[in-house]
Amino acid sequence: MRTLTFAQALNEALKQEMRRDPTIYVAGEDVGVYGGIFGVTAGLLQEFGEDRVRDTPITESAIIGSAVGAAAGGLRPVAELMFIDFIGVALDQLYNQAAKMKYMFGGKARLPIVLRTTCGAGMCAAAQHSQSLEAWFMHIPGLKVVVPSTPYDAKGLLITAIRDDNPVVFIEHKMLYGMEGEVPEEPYTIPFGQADIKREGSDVTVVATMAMVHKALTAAEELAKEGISVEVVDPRTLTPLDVETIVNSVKKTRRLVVVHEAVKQGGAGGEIVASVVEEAFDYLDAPPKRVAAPFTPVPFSPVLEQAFIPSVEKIVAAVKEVVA
Amino acid sequence: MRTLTFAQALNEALKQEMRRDPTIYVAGEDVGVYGGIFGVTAGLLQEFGEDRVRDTPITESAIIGSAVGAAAGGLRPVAELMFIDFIGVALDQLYNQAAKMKYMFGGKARLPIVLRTTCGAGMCAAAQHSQSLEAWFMHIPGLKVVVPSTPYDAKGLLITAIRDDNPVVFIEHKMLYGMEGEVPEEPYTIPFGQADIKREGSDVTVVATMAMVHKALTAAEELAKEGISVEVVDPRTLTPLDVETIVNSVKKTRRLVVVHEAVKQGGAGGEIVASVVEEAFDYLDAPPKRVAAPFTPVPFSPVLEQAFIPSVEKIVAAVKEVVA
Amino acid sequence: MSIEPENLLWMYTTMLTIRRFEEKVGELFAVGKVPGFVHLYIGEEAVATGVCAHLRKDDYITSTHRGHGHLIAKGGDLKLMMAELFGRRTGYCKGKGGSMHIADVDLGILGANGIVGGGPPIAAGAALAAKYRGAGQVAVCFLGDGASNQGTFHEGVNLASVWKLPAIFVVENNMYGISLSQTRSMRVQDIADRAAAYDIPGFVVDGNDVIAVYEAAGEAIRRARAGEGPTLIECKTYRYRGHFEGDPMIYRTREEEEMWKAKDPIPRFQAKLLEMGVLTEAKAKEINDRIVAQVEEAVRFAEASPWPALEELLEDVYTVAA
Amino acid sequence: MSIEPENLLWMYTTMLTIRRFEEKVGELFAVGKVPGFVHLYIGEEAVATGVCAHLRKDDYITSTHRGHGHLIAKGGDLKLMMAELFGRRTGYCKGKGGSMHIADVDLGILGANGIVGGGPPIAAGAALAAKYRGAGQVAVCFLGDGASNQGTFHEGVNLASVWKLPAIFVVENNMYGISLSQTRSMRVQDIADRAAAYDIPGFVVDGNDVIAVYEAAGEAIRRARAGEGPTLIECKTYRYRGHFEGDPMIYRTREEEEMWKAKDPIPRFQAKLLEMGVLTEAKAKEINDRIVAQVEEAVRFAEASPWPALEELLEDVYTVAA
Ligand SMILES: Cc1ncc(C[n+]2csc(CCOP(=O)(O)OP(=O)(O)O)c2C)c(N)n1
Ligand SMILES: Cc1ncc(C[n+]2csc(CCOP(=O)(O)OP(=O)(O)O)c2C)c(N)n1
Ligand SMILES: [Mg+2]
Ligand SMILES: [Mg+2]
Repeated sequence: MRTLTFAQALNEALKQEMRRDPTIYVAGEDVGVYGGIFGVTAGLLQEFGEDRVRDTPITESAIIGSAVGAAAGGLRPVAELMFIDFIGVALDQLYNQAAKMKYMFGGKARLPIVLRTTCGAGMCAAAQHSQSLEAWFMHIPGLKVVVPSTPYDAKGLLITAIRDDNPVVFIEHKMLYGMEGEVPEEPYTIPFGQADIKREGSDVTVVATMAMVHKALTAAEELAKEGISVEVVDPRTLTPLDVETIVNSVKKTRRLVVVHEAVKQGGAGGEIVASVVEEAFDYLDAPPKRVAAPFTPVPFSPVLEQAFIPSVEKIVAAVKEVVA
Repeated sequence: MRTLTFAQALNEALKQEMRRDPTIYVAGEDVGVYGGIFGVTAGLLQEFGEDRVRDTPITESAIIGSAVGAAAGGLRPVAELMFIDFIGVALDQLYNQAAKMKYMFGGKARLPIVLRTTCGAGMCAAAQHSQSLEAWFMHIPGLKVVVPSTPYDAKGLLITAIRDDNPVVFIEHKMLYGMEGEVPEEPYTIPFGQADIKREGSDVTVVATMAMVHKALTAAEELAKEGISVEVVDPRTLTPLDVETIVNSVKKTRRLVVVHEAVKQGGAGGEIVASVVEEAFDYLDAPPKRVAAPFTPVPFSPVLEQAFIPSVEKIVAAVKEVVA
Repeated sequence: MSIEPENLLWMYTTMLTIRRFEEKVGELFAVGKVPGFVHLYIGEEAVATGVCAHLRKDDYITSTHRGHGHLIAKGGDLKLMMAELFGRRTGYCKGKGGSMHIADVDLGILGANGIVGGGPPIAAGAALAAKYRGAGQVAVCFLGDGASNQGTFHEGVNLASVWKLPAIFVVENNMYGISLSQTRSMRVQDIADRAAAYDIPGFVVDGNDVIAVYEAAGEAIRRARAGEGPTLIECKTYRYRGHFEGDPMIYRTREEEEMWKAKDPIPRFQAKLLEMGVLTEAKAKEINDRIVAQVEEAVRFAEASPWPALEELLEDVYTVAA
Repeated sequence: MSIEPENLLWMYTTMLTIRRFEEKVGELFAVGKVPGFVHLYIGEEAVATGVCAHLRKDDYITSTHRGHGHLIAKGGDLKLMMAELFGRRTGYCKGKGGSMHIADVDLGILGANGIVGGGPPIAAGAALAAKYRGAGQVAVCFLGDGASNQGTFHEGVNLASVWKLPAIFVVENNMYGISLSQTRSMRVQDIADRAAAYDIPGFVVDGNDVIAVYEAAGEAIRRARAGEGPTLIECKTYRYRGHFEGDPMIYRTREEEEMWKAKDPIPRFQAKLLEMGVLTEAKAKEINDRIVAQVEEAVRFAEASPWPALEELLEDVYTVAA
């Protein structure tokens, strides 16, 4: 099959969906002329024109807020928040407006909004351009939260997100944009709430998200050499969270390690560990472990940043601890 | 000893500290002439004047942002965010600026900021005035997060918060303001990171925060009648979190229930459960349980709101499950 | 501008409906039948009325915490509103929203809003949808003097300006944001001056004169429908009640209140209509009686309505694909 | 206004220092020695310089993502800056901040900022501290044209206005926010017009003329120190490089760039100083050589500096009580 980069896969999903449905428009900072700061919206302006590909001022509250109003008015906005770190200037429009409107209105609102954004460290972009904040979004009823890890998943999940009638936060890890993978040419969807077993194994379940999926796979490769069989589960969406697949895996392996790049305290890992122990406590042969960033802002210096990001070695060490 | 309400205890803490240190000022919406929408800042304007008790426009980003600048300039702001629900219009100034500045600047900043705010359901104030969002703040390195449950704790913790040289989010549950309790007249501090055992017990540890502490105590009372001895642990601060006291309690009781009013998914309960199982897995005789709100916005109608808020009955039921 | 008598009577009736509805809500709050926070629109009726007089059913509005007047003027159903205020399942939001979140998307009412300044970006978005569709719809954003200090006001108006959207921003300057007088929340006297920051027209009107509001709004809405972009209209008015029911109102004087009550928009408009011969005393009484009956009916409807069932707590969080 | 020769020379030297520093950073970025995002100030040197020429050590500034020029003009140390850009432990932030977060609180530099619009509320707060202390300090907030569309700009300026704080908002209008030209981000031509929304003075100046900037800033800072409240100054300028290093610049024409390069603030000022006799060709060369040497020294310092130790990752998150 043809391969695309993660960014190209997203770009193709946008183009195919915009061709299909004229009510879809894209808006955000530098999404038009520039084609998106990471190139994800390249070529859209040329193909779909200024009405459907809208460069916005630097105005995140109005980017998200206008998506809410436009969606309530019948359009299907795909808004871009350039970095997830910027959500703090606009979070209200997402969680108090977009996410709650349907409920507050007694069901009588339909808000098909996709908010695409990028997260993660690895570019020395420092404390305000490198965060992983998915846990916040998981805590917001009314939102769906998508965390793809491969080009294939990226395209299928983005198409699903665009066709979903709810506000969806679609988080793209910036270190994945250049990753290549096989991607079908035709549009396809991947259902939300279905974790993907990225590697089968029998000794330990490693749940990992986004860039960490690949580190977990590398760790699994190394551990296989030592005879430890690792199952890598990628939830793909955090809301809805496929607890069932994770629990079933743990019931099989009897051990759990959760890996994310966000800081550990208050991160998604706590939710995943708690959900598993609530449902599969008796199956666990060892305490679950979390591998995550320390409780610090993201440092700039490459040496510190690499120490901040959970490493293959740390995953290996954690797995060895739980299988010990 | 003299009793005060929770609101009066906070008011006294503010007055005593402002008398002690002229660099402390209070700013927020309706904190002056009105004395605070829940009366917590009553009388401050009269005693300390307009320079130190500043009614602000409706401008939460500037309320918090100006606190950052003023603190960097040597003052000790006590800012008020009228409802925690409003943080979405101003979160950037809290997490990207206040919380990270010291780290980003390589240690060379001191930001003694207190952000007081109110949380919680129970007044039919609906989806945008009733939330419990403490889990978000727990996920922010550089912040401290205080969640008092009694008038005594409220006063001591607020004085500690004001004297702390870091940004502190001080969360007051609105249904506690009228609660009475014994409060010493003189100023006193309660160290952060020290959970308080609100009731000793031997069969199960119930970790609860804010208004839920009292529901847990009521549940404990009822359960005692059935011969179940409940230990109620109140963390009092979520950052720093006193995992040690909680773990020690669990090592004794061998069972854990965590109760909070926030929605369960992504809430502080996941963090607490995960921390406990990571450290005390072998001591647990039963799967831990979380009692928390369902994954919905807070509904308006009193019947739905009461169904939303975790109840004494639900705590009782959860405890019975884990001791079964 | 000459206004059709039926329009004049619609405005009179609408203002009075708002007044009677709000008076009743105040009473019901006092006796504990309406829970939560309730912000009444009494004194400001001319604003919502003069603006909404121009709106089509498919036009949009965004409202505020003080939203009952906007809802009624945009065609909201009193029974469904009252039932919502009571928290009953027959209410506009099945009891899930309450006063601060009443909405009727079918009437283009994109909701009251508990977040001050929540509306302007949303209104810009609705105006974008209108422009996209090209059917001449507009979006009106109501907001308070206090809200005009919020960053979202700046962003919403700027976006509407730069994209030339059919949006009208109507500032209801009732001189206070809770306890803070406008003079202490900004240095400009006229919020309409803020229009200059976006290079859009800004007008000040007497918000207690429904005709003045009607005329200013008419021109703004005409411009919007014609694709000429947004307008900012500041209506100077006053709320007669506290910020919310239960407010001790220690931040303003009784003299100031009396001064404004002398400019009550309803008797003022009534006198004008009587003078014009559009209304007679008898007709006025008839209208009032009809409204009172409607409000009473709404209360009866609300009181007779069931509470939401407990399982409804978990419904309506997500739209489930058909 | 007659300006002392030593001030004129300080300004000349400062502008040239910024230019040479930034040119070097651009080179180092290209060869991979400076990681992360780097936004250069080349072309805009007159703004930071003309403003900071008036500032005392105890005055405050808030800066932006494009902050090197502000830092240098406010007295920042080139060695500590360069080491920070390299991510070394000897840098201003021990390598934890990088280009977007360099700060020197002792010099009143409250940080570059990665959040567009992050500065105005913080500057208002610093101005509040200044006012509280009563020692005549001021706070200057630098921000871009793009940032003036952000809600925090509105809120920060409004708060400074209503509280009459000693704050100066300096908009560096370089005509673009990344790829979006100012004409497509707002409808006003002059951002200074936005001052009217807060009833404060607003001025437009030629941001490529350091004397013009100096004069406008001087009056604004005088007002602020005298307790007369904030001022908005818009400096029309242009960045010669891309938004960040690596920007393909597909959104503007080479002709436009050439037009602006003809107005380069440094040769322009140099010509004036030569004409005035404040500077000679020999002196100019001497100054340039000295600056080049300083920049080289800063690079050597940075390159020779150690990386942070891994345990430093966990330090500096909290202030621990003494
Ligand atoms: C973001 C936010 N901040 C503060 C509040 C609390 N609050 C509710 S109404 C109000 C005053 C609003 O004033 P204004 O906009 O003038 O409207 P008015 O009440 O006068 O109609 C305030 C501060 C809120 N609901 N939302
Ligand atoms: C809140 C926020 N939104 C968006 C960005 C991304 N961003 C960084 S610089 C920039 C453009 C800023 O334009 P302007 O304020 O004119 O400053 P200039 O770069 O031209 O100096 C943008 C959009 C950001 N850093 N922060
Ligand atoms: Mg008002
Ligand atoms: Mg710019």
